[in-house]
Parts: sequence; C-alpha cells; structure tokens
Amino acid sequence: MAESSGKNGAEKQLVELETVAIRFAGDSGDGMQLTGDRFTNAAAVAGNDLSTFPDFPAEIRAPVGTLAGVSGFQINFSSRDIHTPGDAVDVLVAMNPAALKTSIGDLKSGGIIIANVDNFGQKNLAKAGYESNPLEDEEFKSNYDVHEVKITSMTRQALEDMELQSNLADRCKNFFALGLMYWMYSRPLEPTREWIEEKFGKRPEFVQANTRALEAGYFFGENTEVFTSNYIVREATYPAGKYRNISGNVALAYGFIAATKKMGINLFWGAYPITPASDVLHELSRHKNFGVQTFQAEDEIAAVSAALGASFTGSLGVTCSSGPGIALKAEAMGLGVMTELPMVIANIQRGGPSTGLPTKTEQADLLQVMFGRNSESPLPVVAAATPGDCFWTAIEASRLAVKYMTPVVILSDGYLANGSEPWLLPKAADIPEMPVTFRTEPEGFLPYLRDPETMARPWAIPGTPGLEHRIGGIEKEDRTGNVNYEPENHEFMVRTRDAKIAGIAKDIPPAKVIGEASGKVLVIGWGGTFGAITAAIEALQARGASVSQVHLRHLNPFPANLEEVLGNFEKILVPELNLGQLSKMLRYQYLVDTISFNKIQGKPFKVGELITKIEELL
Amino acid sequence: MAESSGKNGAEKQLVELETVAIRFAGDSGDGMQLTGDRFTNAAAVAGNDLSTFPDFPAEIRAPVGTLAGVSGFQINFSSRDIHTPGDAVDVLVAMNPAALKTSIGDLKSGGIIIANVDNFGQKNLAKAGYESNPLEDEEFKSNYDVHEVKITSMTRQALEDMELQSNLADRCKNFFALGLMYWMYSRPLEPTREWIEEKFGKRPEFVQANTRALEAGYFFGENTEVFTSNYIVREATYPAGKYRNISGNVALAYGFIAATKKMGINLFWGAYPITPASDVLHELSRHKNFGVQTFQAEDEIAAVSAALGASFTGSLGVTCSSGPGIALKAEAMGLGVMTELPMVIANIQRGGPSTGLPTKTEQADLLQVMFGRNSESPLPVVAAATPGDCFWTAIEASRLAVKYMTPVVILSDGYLANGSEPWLLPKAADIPEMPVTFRTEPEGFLPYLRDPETMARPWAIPGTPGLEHRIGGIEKEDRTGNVNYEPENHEFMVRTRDAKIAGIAKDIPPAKVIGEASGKVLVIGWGGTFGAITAAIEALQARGASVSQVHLRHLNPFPANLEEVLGNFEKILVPELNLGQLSKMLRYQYLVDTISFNKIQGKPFKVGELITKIEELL
Amino acid sequence: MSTTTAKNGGGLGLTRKDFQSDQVVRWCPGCGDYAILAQMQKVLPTLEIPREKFVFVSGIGCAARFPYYMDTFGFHTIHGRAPAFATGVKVSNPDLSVWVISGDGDALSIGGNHLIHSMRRNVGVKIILFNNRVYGLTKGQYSPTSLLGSRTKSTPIGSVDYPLHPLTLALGAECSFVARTTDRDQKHMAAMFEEMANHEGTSLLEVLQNCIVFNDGAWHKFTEKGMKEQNVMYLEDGQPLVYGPEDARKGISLDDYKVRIVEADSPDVTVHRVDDEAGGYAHILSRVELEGGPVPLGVLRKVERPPFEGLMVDQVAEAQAKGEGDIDALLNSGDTWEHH
Amino acid sequence: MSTTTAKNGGGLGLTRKDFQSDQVVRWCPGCGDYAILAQMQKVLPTLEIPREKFVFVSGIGCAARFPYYMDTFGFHTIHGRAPAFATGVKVSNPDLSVWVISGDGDALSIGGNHLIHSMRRNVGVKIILFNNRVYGLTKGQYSPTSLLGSRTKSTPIGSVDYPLHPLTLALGAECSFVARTTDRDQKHMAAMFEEMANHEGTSLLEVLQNCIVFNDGAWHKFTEKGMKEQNVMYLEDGQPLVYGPEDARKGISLDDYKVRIVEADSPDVTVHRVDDEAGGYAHILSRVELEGGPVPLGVLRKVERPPFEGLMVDQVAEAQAKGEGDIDALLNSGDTWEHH
Ligand SMILES: Cc1ncc(C[n+]2csc(CCOP(=O)(O)OP(=O)(O)O)c2C)c(N)n1
Ligand SMILES: Cc1ncc(C[n+]2csc(CCOP(=O)(O)OP(=O)(O)O)c2C)c(N)n1
Ligand code: SF4
Ligand code: SF4
Ligand SMILES: [Mg+2]
Ligand SMILES: [Mg+2]
Repeated sequence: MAESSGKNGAEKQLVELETVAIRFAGDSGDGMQLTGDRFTNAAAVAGNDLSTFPDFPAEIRAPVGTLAGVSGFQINFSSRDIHTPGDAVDVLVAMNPAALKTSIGDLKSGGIIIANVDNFGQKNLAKAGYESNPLEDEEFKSNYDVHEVKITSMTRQALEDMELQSNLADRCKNFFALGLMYWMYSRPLEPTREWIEEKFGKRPEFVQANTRALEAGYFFGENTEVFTSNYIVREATYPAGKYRNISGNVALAYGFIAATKKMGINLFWGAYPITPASDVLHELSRHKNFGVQTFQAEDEIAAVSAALGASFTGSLGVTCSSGPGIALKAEAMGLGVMTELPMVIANIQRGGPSTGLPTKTEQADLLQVMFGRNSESPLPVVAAATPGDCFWTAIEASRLAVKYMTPVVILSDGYLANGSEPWLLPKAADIPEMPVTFRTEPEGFLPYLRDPETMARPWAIPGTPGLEHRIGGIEKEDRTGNVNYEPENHEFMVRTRDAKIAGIAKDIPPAKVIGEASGKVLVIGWGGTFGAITAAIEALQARGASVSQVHLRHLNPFPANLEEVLGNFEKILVPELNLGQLSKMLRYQYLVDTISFNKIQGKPFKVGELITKIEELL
Repeated sequence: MAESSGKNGAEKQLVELETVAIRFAGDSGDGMQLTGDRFTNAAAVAGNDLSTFPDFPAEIRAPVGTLAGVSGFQINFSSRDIHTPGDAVDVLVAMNPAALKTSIGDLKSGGIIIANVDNFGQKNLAKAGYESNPLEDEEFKSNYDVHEVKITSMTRQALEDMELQSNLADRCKNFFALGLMYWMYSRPLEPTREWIEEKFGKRPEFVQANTRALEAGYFFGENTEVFTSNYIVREATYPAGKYRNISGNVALAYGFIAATKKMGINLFWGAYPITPASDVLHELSRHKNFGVQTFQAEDEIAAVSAALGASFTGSLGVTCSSGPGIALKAEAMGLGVMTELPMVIANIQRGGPSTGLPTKTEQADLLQVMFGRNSESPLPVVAAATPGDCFWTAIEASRLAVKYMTPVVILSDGYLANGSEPWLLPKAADIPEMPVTFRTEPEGFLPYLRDPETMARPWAIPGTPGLEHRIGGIEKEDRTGNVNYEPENHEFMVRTRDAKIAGIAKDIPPAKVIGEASGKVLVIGWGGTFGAITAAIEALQARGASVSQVHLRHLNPFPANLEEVLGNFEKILVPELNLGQLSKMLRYQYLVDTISFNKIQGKPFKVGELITKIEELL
Repeated sequence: MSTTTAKNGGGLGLTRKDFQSDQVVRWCPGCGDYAILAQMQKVLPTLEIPREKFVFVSGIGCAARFPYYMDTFGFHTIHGRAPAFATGVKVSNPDLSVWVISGDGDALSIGGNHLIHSMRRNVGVKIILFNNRVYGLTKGQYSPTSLLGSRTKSTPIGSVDYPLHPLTLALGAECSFVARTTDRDQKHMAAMFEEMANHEGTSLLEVLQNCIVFNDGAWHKFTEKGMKEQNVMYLEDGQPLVYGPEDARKGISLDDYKVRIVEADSPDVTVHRVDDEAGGYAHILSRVELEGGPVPLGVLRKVERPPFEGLMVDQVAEAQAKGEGDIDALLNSGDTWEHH
Repeated sequence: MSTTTAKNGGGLGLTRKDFQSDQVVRWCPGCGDYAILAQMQKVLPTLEIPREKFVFVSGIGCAARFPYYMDTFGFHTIHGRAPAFATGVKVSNPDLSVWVISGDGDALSIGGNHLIHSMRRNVGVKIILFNNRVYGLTKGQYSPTSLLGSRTKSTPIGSVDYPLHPLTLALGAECSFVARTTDRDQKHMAAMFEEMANHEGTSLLEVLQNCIVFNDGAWHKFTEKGMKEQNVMYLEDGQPLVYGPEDARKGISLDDYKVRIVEADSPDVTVHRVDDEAGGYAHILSRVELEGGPVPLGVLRKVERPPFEGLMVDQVAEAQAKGEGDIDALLNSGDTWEHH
C-alpha cells in the first residue's frame, strides 16, 4: 500500500511497511546510543512493537575512527508482535567507514545505507582497514541502496550563524541523522524537540543547536530528491494499555523497589560496579525516597556480605554483579545458604571466561550459579526472558527469598540489560502483596524450627526482645541452630536444605508449552534468548511445523511437570548462548537426549539461525 | 592358631589374627594422635598392611572431658591386603567417658574396651552425658570385654620416684596405653624407645618418664591376669620393597617436589592456611633445599594470584586450599584458563557448605571445581584415591599443567589428607622425566600459536630476549593473543579452549575395570572412597558376585573408553560422599541411568554399607 | 539459644549472667580470650542498653567464636569479612550496638581491606582485634603481626615477612578511634569497652591477647608482673607521656617526629592529646615501642566525624521528605504512551 | 606482539620506540594516561636495563590497559590483584624490573588488601597508582579517593563515604618509598620513575591523573598554570618545606604535629627528611593539603629495608647450601621398612 506525501518538495511515495530494522552506527563519541534511544521512543509512542539492541565497545573512547571504537544501536519496530532487534537491518546509518565495516554484514541485500560521507576521507578509510572507498565501488553500490549524505557539513551549515565552536556543531550531527530517519519513517519531531528542551534546558545554545540539526535532517529528507519514498510502520496490535519503553536493568531496579515496598521492608543494595550490571546500581541510587539504601562496597565480597548483614537485620539484602564478580561472592552465598537468610544475587551475565568480552552478552553462568560454591549448597535460580520481564523476575526472586528464607539467584544478561522493549505498565495494585512477618514471639522460638509447609526457618531480627540468638557458617543443629558436628545431624541438614529448595517446585507455575502439547520438536530455552526463539517458533508454527516451545523462568528447581512435557516430544532442542549448560541440567535430571544448539559470539541468536536449525530436526 | 607365651607372669595364649582395628580415643590433650602414630609405625615395621583414620575436633582444645573435645585415632592392620581403617573396631582404648561415648557405636559386639577408670568419676561421666557409669552396667559388660585399667594412677606410680609435677606425669599416660597395646599385639618396644629418645632427647626427664610409662603399660599386660591372651597379626603379603607410612598431605607435598625437580623448574607454593590443607604448606616449607618457595599469602586470592604470576615467570605455581578457599580462587583460576598458563590448584575437600565441618571429610567440591567460574572455563580435574596416591596425582597434575599449558585441579579430601597407609617407595629414577622447554626463539614466536598435537601455546617467560609480549583476561585473538572482541574469534577461542582440555583424553590411561569386563553391577567411584569400595568389591567378588569396579583418577576429561565400559553393565552404582556429583556428570555425559549412593556425614563409607547397597542391586 | 523470657534491659537490672549464652565455651584452658569475654559480659549490663540491641559479628578464628558465648544477637560469618557484614547490619538499623570480634589473621590478613574501608567510612561499629600474633584456630601459622623471623608451623626456619602494626595501619586508614589494651588488664579493658560503646563512628581496640598453645608469652613483657611496670605506658588525654615504676618514672618526648626516652619530669615530655586530627602524632605514638620505648595502652586517637550510617540514613530520609516513593508514579515516570 | 629481533638493552641504544608496542592506544583523547605512558617510554631506555627484564603487571581499569602499550613483558590480570601477581613474578625472578600499574579503584577499593600487604612485606615492585578519583573504565562511579559529596553515576545525590588518602594509607602500611607527582609535570614524573627504578623494596607513586571524560579538572588546582604555583610544594630531601610563586613564597611548619603556613624565611619552616623511620612526619606531610596547605609533590618517604624477594631467595639459597634436595633422600626420610 502506498500513498503520496510531500509538502514543500517533490511528490514522494509513502510506503507502508510491516517491520523495519535500523542500525545507527558511529564512533563512541558520535552519540549513537542517544540517537537510538530517541528513535526508540518515537517508535514506541507511535504504537509500534519494538526491540532494541545497543552494542558498544569495551573502551570508554577507543581511538576515533577505529573498528574498536564503533558504537551501534539497532532498533526493530513493527506493526506486528516482534521479539528481537532483527536478524538483519533494513537501514544502516553509518557515521564513518569503521561503522560501515562492522555493520555491513548485517545489512539486508538491497538495504539502505545512509553514509556520512564527510567522514569517508582517506584517513578514516584507512583506520577502518578499507583500501579504497566502498561507497565508490560499483559492485557494492549495486548491492545496496547507498545514500551519501554530507551529515557533518550540512549540520555545520544549519548552525552556521550560531557562532558555535565547530566541535560543538559537530556534536549535533547525530540529531541530523535522527531527523532524517524521522522523516523517512514518518515520525513527528515534536516529542524530541520537547525532550531536547528538557534535557539541555540549562544551556539554551545546546537546545537551539540540537533542534536545528534535527530539523535540518528532517527537511533534508523531505526536500531533496535523493529519497523517492518514505515509509510508515503502523501501530501494532499488542494488548491495550499504558506502555513505556524499558531496559532490563531499569526493570530489574523497579522490580526490587516494588517487591520490597509490597513487603513493607527496606531494600539494601550492596554492589560493586561492573559492566553490564552497574546501571542497576545507578538507577536505584536515584530512588532513595523508596527507602532504598545503595551501598557501593569496596569489592564484590563486601557487597554481598553487607547485603547478607542487612538481611540478617530485616532488610532485603540484594547484590548485583556480573560473572567475575559473582565468582567472588561464592563464599558468602554459601554462608547465606547455611544461615538460611533471604537475599537475592543478580548476575547480569557477559562474555567470558575471565574478563572476556565485558560489554557483550552471553548466558554461560548458569552452572556457575548452580554449583560455584563448596559442597552441597543449593539455592533457587530464576532467569528473566525479556527486558520488561526483569521486573517480574525480581519480584519472583524476592518472593522466594523471603518466603523460603534462602538466597536466590537471578540471571539476566547484557542483551536484556541494555536492550529495551515496550512494556505494559502494571499497576501497583496488580502486584501481589507479600507482607513479611518477622518473628517476635519469644515463647517457643528456635532459630531453625521450620515452617512445616515451606520448611523455612523464622526471620528473627536484631532488636527483637527475647529472640537473641547466634547463627553462622558451621553446620547447625536441627531446630536450635547451635553448632553441631554430629554425623547424622549433618546428613539430615544437608538433605533438609536440599529438600527445602526442591520443594519450591510445588510453588511455581508448571512449564507452559507454547504450541501443541506433543509433537516432533520441543525447543526449550531460558533467559534472554526468549525473543529470538519465540520469533522462530511463531514463524515455523505459522507454516504448520510440529514444533513447540517451553521457556523456563525457574531453572532450579525446574517446574514439576517438566519431565512429563519433555516426554511428549521426539526431539528436544536446547538453544543457548553457551556450550550447553541447561542442556547438561536436563540431561542429568531427566536423562533426555537433548540436542544442544550453541552460539558463543557475544551476540544474541538470529531468528534465521534458529529456524534453520529447527528445520533440520523436523 | 594359638601358641603359649608369657615370660615372668601367667601363661598366656598367643592368638593369631588376620586383621585388627584399634581406636585410641581420649581428650584432645591426651596425645591420642601421637599414640596412634606410633602404633601405626610399629604395625608398619612389622610388615602389616594398614590404614589409619585420625579424627579430631574442630576446636583447638575443647573443654576437657566433653564430647566436643574427643580426639580419636583408628588403625586397621592386617596380614592381608586391606583398604580402609575398618568399619568397626576390635579394641577401643577410651581415656575418659566422653571417648567411650563417641566411639562405642563403632566397637564390635564383644569387642575389647580398655577404659582408663581413673577418669570415670562422676564429673567426667556427667560431662559425657552419662547418668551412671556404663562400665558398671551389667548389660553393657555382657556386650563387651571390658577392662577397667587405672591408667593414670599406674602411670603416676611408675614415675613416682622421679619427682615430676603430677601434670607432667599425667601427660605420659598415653604411653602407658601404647605399651599395653604393644604387649597385646606382640610388638617390640625398641623402635618406640628410640623414637622417644630422638624426640625428647633435649629433655632427659621426658625421655625417662615416657619410656617408663611405655614399659609400665607393656609389663602390666604381660604380668597381670587380667588379660588371658595376646595376639599376633603376621606380615601381610603385599609387594616386596621399601616402604614408609605416608599421609595424603605429605605425599602431595612430595609429589610436587618430585614433579618440579623432574621438570627442572622451581616450585612456587602460594597458600593461605585452612584445615585440612595447611599441612601441605607446613611440609613444603621444610624443604626449601629443593628450591621450593612457600608463600603464605594474605588470603586465597593473593595465593592463587601469586602462583599464577610465578607460573608466568617460569616456576610451577601451585596453590592449595579447601572448599571455601577454593571459592575465592575462582576468578584467578578463570584468568589462568584464559591466559593458558600452567598452574595446579589442590583442593583438600572438607565438609560443607560454608564453614561446614572443617575437620571432617567430604567429596562435594567436584562440581564446584568443574563449574565454579564465570562462563565456559574448562580445566582438567584429577583426584587422588589413597594417601600414597596423592604423590602420583600431584605428578600427573603437574605433567598435564605444563604439557597442556593449563590450570589443573587436584581433588583430595580430609580423609586422605590425614589418613595414612604403607607406601611402596618409588625411586627417583622411576618417576618419568618431564623436561620443560621454555620458548627462547624469537623467530616466528606468537604467544598463542599452538602446538599442533597438544594445542598448547608456548611458555615464554619474562627475561627472554625478543619474546616480549602481553597477556591478560580479555578474549584473545587466535595466534597473536592480542585483545580481540570479534564474534567469530570468540566462538573459535571458546571452542578451542574446550577442545584442548577434551583432547587430553587421548593422553590418559583408559578406565581400568577391576573384575569382569561386563556383568550385572559396575561400581564407579573417585577419590578417597577407593579403599572402602575396593574392600567391598573384593569381598563380593570373592563370593562370586557379578560386580566390577572402576575408580576414576581423571574426572575431566573422562577416559576415552568410559562410555564403552559403562555400556557393559546392567547397573551403574556411584557411591559418593556428596549428593551425587560424579553421578550427575556421568548422566549428562553418557545418558546412563546411574544409581547414586550417598553419605554426607563427614565420614568415609563403611565397607559394610557398600556391600549391603551393592547386594541390593545384584 | 536465648532464654524465652524477654529482657528489655535499659537499666532494668541486667547482669553479667544475662549476657552468657548456654553454649559451652570451647577455648583452650588458659587462653586470653576468656578474660575478654568475661569483661565484655561485665561491661555490657552497665551500659543501659537493652540486651536485644547488641549484635556481635565475627569472622573465623578462635577469637571469632566469641559471639556464640554472648547471649545477644550474633553472626559468625566467614573469614575476614566481619566488618562488611557489620556494615550491612549497622546501616540497616543504626540503633543497634554493633561489635565486631576479629583476630589478627581475620582482621589484618584476609580481612585487611574490609577493615580499612569500614574505618575510612567511619561506620559506627566497635571492632575488637584479638592480637595473639598467630593463627590459633588453624593451629599455629604466623600472622601479619608475627615478628620477622618467627618460627611457626608454616615458617619452620623463620618468616621473611615484615609485620603490620594494626594501630599504625588504622591511623593510615584514618580511623576515628584507636586504642589498645591487654587481656590481663581487666580494669583498663573495661574502660576501653566503655569508651568504644560511647564513640560514634568506627572504634578499633587492639587487645594484646595470649595464645597459650601456639604463641605463649608473646606479650608477657607487657602483661606480667615484674615486666609490665617498665614496659607499659598508660595514656591519658591531656596528661604527659610518662611510665615506669614509681621509683624510676620515665617520660617520652616525641619532639621533632622522633621518639626519645627522657626523665619523667623533663620539660620535653610530650603531653598526650587524643584529638589529633592530622594523625601524625598518633602515628608516631603507635610506634613508640618499636623505637625502644614502652607500649602505649589506652586511647591513642579519638576524633569526631559523623558516622557513615548516619549520613546514609539521612540521605534516604531527605529523599523521603521530598515525597515518599510511590510505585505507580515510579513505573509511570519517563515517556509513556497509551496503546489502544 | 614484540618485534622478532632481540634487543639486549644494557646501554645498547634502546630508544623510546623500543618500548612502544604495536597495539593502538585506546584511551580517550586528552586522557592523562597518555602522558604517563609517554614518560615511561622515555625513561626506561635510559635505565640501562635490557628490555626483556621489564614486566608490567596491571589489574583492571583504564589505567590497567597500560601494559598492552609497552613493548615489554606484560600481564593484564584481574581487578585489584596486580600486587599479588607481581609478588609471584618478582619472587620467581628477582632480577626482573617489575612495575605495577593500577587505578584508584583497582589499587584502593577491591585491591586495597594486596596493596598494603605488598608494601608491608616490602616486595620489590614499583607501583604506580593513577589516581583520577573516579572509576573510568566502568564509566564514572565514585572511587575511594572521591571527595565526600561527590555526585557520580552511582551517587547522583552525593556520596556519603569519606575518602581514603593513598599516601597516608601507604605510610600506615609502612611502605618504604612513598611519592607523588602529576600527569602534567613531565620532568618531575620522569625523576620519580627513576627514583623508583632504583629503590629496593616497594615503591608507591601516586600520579594525580586527569580523567577528562568522567572527572575533568579534579586536579586542576595542582596542574594548571596560574593555580599550581600557589598550590604545589616540591619536596627535596634536606631542603625546607617552601612553595609558592617567587614573589609570594611561603613555608610550612609541621612543629608539634600541626600544619601551619608561615613565611618562607621563618625559622619555623620544617626541613624535609625522606628517611623518616617512625613515619609520623611523613604521615602529617601526606595531609598538608587537607589542612589547608599546598599538595606536596616528590618523595615523602624513602627508607631502606631488605626487600621480601631477597629474604625469600636467601632462605632458599641457605637451605640449598646445606645440601640440595635429593628426591630419593626425601622419600626415604622418616621411618621406613623393607618388606619381602
Ligand atoms: C576462606 C577461608 N580461608 C581460611 C580459613 C581458615 N582459617 C580459619 S581462622 C584462620 C586464621 C585465624 O587466625 P586469627 O584471625 O588470628 O584468629 P585466632 O584463631 O588467632 O583467634 C584461618 C586461616 C577459613 N576458615 N576460611
Ligand atoms: C571482579 C571485578 N569487579 C568489577 C570489575 C569492573 N571494573 C573494572 S575497572 C573498575 C574500576 C576502575 O577504576 P580505577 O581502578 O580507578 O581505574 P580507571 O579506569 O579510573 O583508570 C571496575 C569497577 C571487574 N572488571 N572485575
Ligand atoms: S589456640 Fe590459642 S587463641 Fe585459640 S583458643 Fe587456644 S589458646 Fe586461645
Ligand atoms: S575514561 Fe577517563 S581515565 Fe578512562 S581513558 Fe577516558 S579519560 Fe582516561
Ligand atoms: Mg590470631
Ligand atoms: Mg580511577
């Protein structure tokens, strides 16, 4: 469907599209993340479904123009339900040759390139490792729809009369690119104008400069003959309600705030900065009005220790880190298991081993959190599936921690943490109440006397008269919690701790099969691969393939019905961004011959990769 | 067979026995460990096969007379091949009521009790929780062969004329007990006399006092009519050669000394004290003449870090700890995996989780060392089977570390560490040479260029001209080792590291089946359960049961033939002192429906427990 | 396990017995730890603080078993991390009286970093460092306070590590209250406990403690009759640095950053001041015995600085004063849109 | 990657270029780290040490990328642990010139314990602490040296942690060489590097370093023309503590453990001495700017103490001198018996 548009300029085609993926790519200093963010917002407000994938370098500011310095932001937006940032992009905005080089492999054949030619000089080409300018290469040009745009010079022009230093003018060029994309995808400028006003309000010259650059980009699209059509992606038909765009890390922070508010206790956040977990700390430190205490500790060990100390004292102690930092917390997590105190440990996974790929995503810490402590040290593990789901996962983890008096691990990852999606805003009232009852009655109090149903011990906090007692990491006597070295007591306690965690299976929803309850292939996943797997499954199911999906939130214990579910399929495919960790767990637990499908590239799955793999099995 | 003996006293029966287990039990201050040690030595020199199990309290000196303060030493000695300290004991030497109480459950019905009645007063009985004196209980007396011996007063008597302070005299009473046991089991006094001389030489009054106490005990046995028979346990028929009695921790220390000597490089030992690993540090610090550097670090992290720094510089860096300390080393172990440097991490496992049961044994850290690091971080894991085997395991771990340029984990445990067995002394010449070649040639040097066979990278140490290079924990580019964030390189390197470790399977012996190569039940174990499992299997095989045994030294990778071996048996039993960790590994690796048999009491398996379990399956 | 009858303290006739738990004390007979425990159980009832407000947090070591023997709230944590746990406790409820019990290995070896960070933050916890110059619980290895050349289980031919001096380190970390006592000086110890109880911010008390089994006599010079008189100098704010038996009093001059022993009545004798902001005076004072002088016992430094937990709680309170958090408002913040 | 031609150094005409690796330097344009790198690459060739003897060990942080840019042996380890790795390196081969590169977060936050223990042991490593009062690599959280009230990513309404002062802490840990310079003072920095290169035992150099992105201007008072003249005091052993522009020279008196600003020619001006054994003088010197004075640049303290690696190696050598270890003798030690 196409209609005609164009106000002052040439008559242009307005083409309706279902789904578009754009990648903004440029130097770290080029403001690509901000540009992406704004475009995301515009798409969200326009009612599209969307999914984003920011991808930035490990260096703060790698040398200008180098491949190492490229910062990218990909957004996929659609009039239908989508789940991933897109396997390949329709439009690539490349602010320099390095950006072109690192992203071109992800551009669809025939896709649009908006290249800032001002930056395609010899020096920059060389820095990117190009021997000649690809934009001038005939074959290249025939493969793509290349638009050479003088973004820098046109921005400078637009600001000419403002007497800005040129480097300030240059810093506005991302708004020019944004304006051009707004025109191309029929988005209004107004919300961004307002946002600029708000953000730069204190520096009027910034407001003016950025706004002008934005408009210049828009008008450039509208007026020049370079572009013969622009596009519209209509509202998606996802559930009605109030939405916002949310990243996983912000959702996680909100989840803990909401959970502790619902519990009526304080949140104590002990953390040590580490990519990609730091943003949760940043977010929470802005919300002290919820009674949130954020403690930037001297290291991860102090962070988890202080959190456990806070839990002992009646706050919900939470600690958050990424793989290498989680390794350091192992010993204190073990103490949490032994002392049976509520605590949540959030692991925002990144590429490893060791320092690895700090800014890239991976989901390879599942076995670490399951087993990375001395001796038998069981605790529940839950994983978030999408950015917005981080909110609900935080609530679920908090619920389990307090109800079962146990440390709980949340697994998120770099992709969820930084990526975003439109999120249907829950109402506070919709979040279940989870009132906490501290023990206050001295009569009959024993620190390790368990609730018959949950097997949880009482939460008896300092300051409560008559409940003075001592806990610690040495094996405890059943009921009294006193130090006890007896053989039978030890075996009893080891099995009791195990049974308590295993028993949580009764308190979690059964695994939900998406698609037929039995059939040829079951694809079972966990964590941030949800979007890609779902998209692949939907596509295949639409074609009538006998494939179903289970996505696990609870990784320990597994849902009670999981064995039965697995038994209903001929083949079990387990796609993971690791070498097969959930796969191992399913194998030892259910002796099922899982098929592992692994990718360890610091990047999410592409839908196409999954479809191809599943098709092999059908 | 019985002959008559007795010199000055009553005519006595000399009865020949095959196997005897004695437990010495008393207060921590009673010198039971020393007594046990001496008896062990006497048994060893007499050519018995033997196995010991020291068991001491967590407190340095718990209050005198309490159950918590009981220190025990069990020795099993035999004229045939034995493998464990014995399920139950024939003789219990109980220096006080608490010792009687904690050990009586392990005494065979009808077994001999030598009780130091001087300590069975009301106060001591009460401390042990006895309401009345069991020695006076008729039923009790009918169940055992009770000998009430005034050990304290007789010792004092023997030393009467020496004008010692009474507490010094009392400290000799363990030698009285030892002397009595020497008589009872026909052991000569001479070696112990000599040992006393050597040990206390500087304090002649000690020499005299202890010697007299020893003799008094011996003569008491010989002369009184209380004992109607004494016993002889003849030489066992184990392989001829030179032997010594050795504990696991000493053997481990010797193994590393031997390995590095054979490699021609220095041993750097970075450790932080922790029970039951500290003794390895203590032992090594006595052998600096081998070029051993022992570094007691500020904590476990510094210990492993310094060890890795030493390895980078051309020493063999080794670090040794127990579970909670190993947890702290995880991050640096990951760096070792990434930088592909040789290093050995020895984990002397103890009861957990958390601080757990620090002085008790367990084998529950297998999954921790397999998976307790962020992301995919594979390394070889080897385990020792007996105290003496710790020597060979240390050599094997060192060999793998250097040959494959990788950190290697050794698993030992509290039982192996402190327990001992007669050990056939190898000759230095029998230990394979393992010369190390550092890279020196600058031409063609690339830090991550691999040996085509082993996949190991070169070991290029600081100080070598022309080999200047940089390594670190960020993902490395293939061949050059430069920092590299590219997706495909990452996947390649993750898989390469994995393949390197998996490839070691080619270089290790196949799993050896003890017994028929196929049949009804295969019992598969690892680590310190070797003795108990072997004893059980031997007993059952002797009865013609269809049961075979595999004991794994290599836990990662598994021996290449393991899958095939498993396939030849109907049932696979995996006895472990944990909740089933090897069992999990076999299940996910081979999809075999293992039967787990677990005990988590801080104590080794009893042979009888295993026999009963196996019989269930036959 | 506590008794089941609530004691609300507050001058309500708490006694020593109220602070004794039902657990058998398991230190070696003759260990210096007993005296410290006894003194604590005597001092606490006098503080007019309800018993349930006391929390004892410890790491691992012989000393660290202390909380089990106190009938208060207690947390026996992991090796070296007690100050971090205690920070979480104190910040969660600043109303509690939080005591950290640690050994020289626990506090200074594995736990050195948490120790210095709690001190520089001025977290209101009261840290008692049982310094016996050895690892007791693990049976006799040298510690960071053991003297160079110490022969121990792990250094049979002598250690090659220079020791740390806990009070000097504490001053380097800018601890606001730094003091020392011995396990044999009951009255002095009690006075120190009381001063700590009343100090806001971190207080560190080094107790020279005898490990009778693995390092007997390490401090005899400062604790035994006939020796301590010559070797100990009691500190009093505003009083001259003098010490020694009545008939042979000496003074200490710290003029020009040097330690000099002078006559007790010399005008050069330095007058003690606990409020040493810049810390240089306290630093040199912490080293008097290393320079040939007596060991100073008492409060070396005591300065006022708002404690961490107060700043933390105030910040939250201030934020809340501007409007308590509302979940709906939070979720609806930023750009939102209605989808129909 | 090194070039494949061996350079044996030793006055063999090594140049700055020989110390530049082929890796592109990836700090932000304008970062103070560049100047430190450049200076190091200039100083090392002058030391007459063969290139292959240099080892640079670092933790994690922007600063910690340093080793990648030096064409020497380099080990980029894990966060905070560089001093421990370096200890292993130095002890394994005391002949190497071992440099540790660390940031204020790396060295003082997560790594504080290893730092103080390497200093108290006097391990012969040369530690350069790039203090930019912020976490650069993780994009702008406050660090242990950030001022109270700092507004950063993790403290949007101001931090409530009192800072550590690295040199004060180092003195508390009895570091044998303690110095300070700035990233803008090329010549002074070079002089400091040289002094460190020649010091046996641990040397710690704090470099006031500008993080242009997350904490720009943190040290401008001490580095920018027009300000630094008034605010910086250069230390020279044996020379009075004076500072300030020619026409307004001032002196510092540290009499009686207080910091006083006096006239440059006042008799009260304190004379600098680097050999301050007891450390109290250096302690107060490290705090002069906190008490309203200028920031001292140069060597605050330098004392001689045999380094750890020497004692360690000597102990092994002594043991070996009594008879090199023989495996057979070892295995046959203790009670043995022949079985037939
Ligand atoms: C992570 C860890 N490492 C090591 C240990 C072993 N350990 C327990 S206490 C201790 C040192 C005790 O010394 P100190 O703190 O001086 O206390 P003391 O026993 O002398 O009172 C050590 C090394 C442990 N429990 N945990
Ligand atoms: C165990 C661990 N925790 C946290 C991090 C994240 N991290 C990397 S560098 C850094 C701090 C850097 O600050 P600083 O040492 O001051 O160096 P700068 O970047 O300022 O030079 C942090 C928190 C990490 N890499 N590893
Ligand atoms: S070992 Fe030493 S410190 Fe520990 S309880 Fe015994 S005497 Fe006390
Ligand atoms: S973030 Fe700061 S410290 Fe790091 S490279 Fe950039 S300017 Fe330098
Ligand atoms: Mg101690
Ligand atoms: Mg910094």
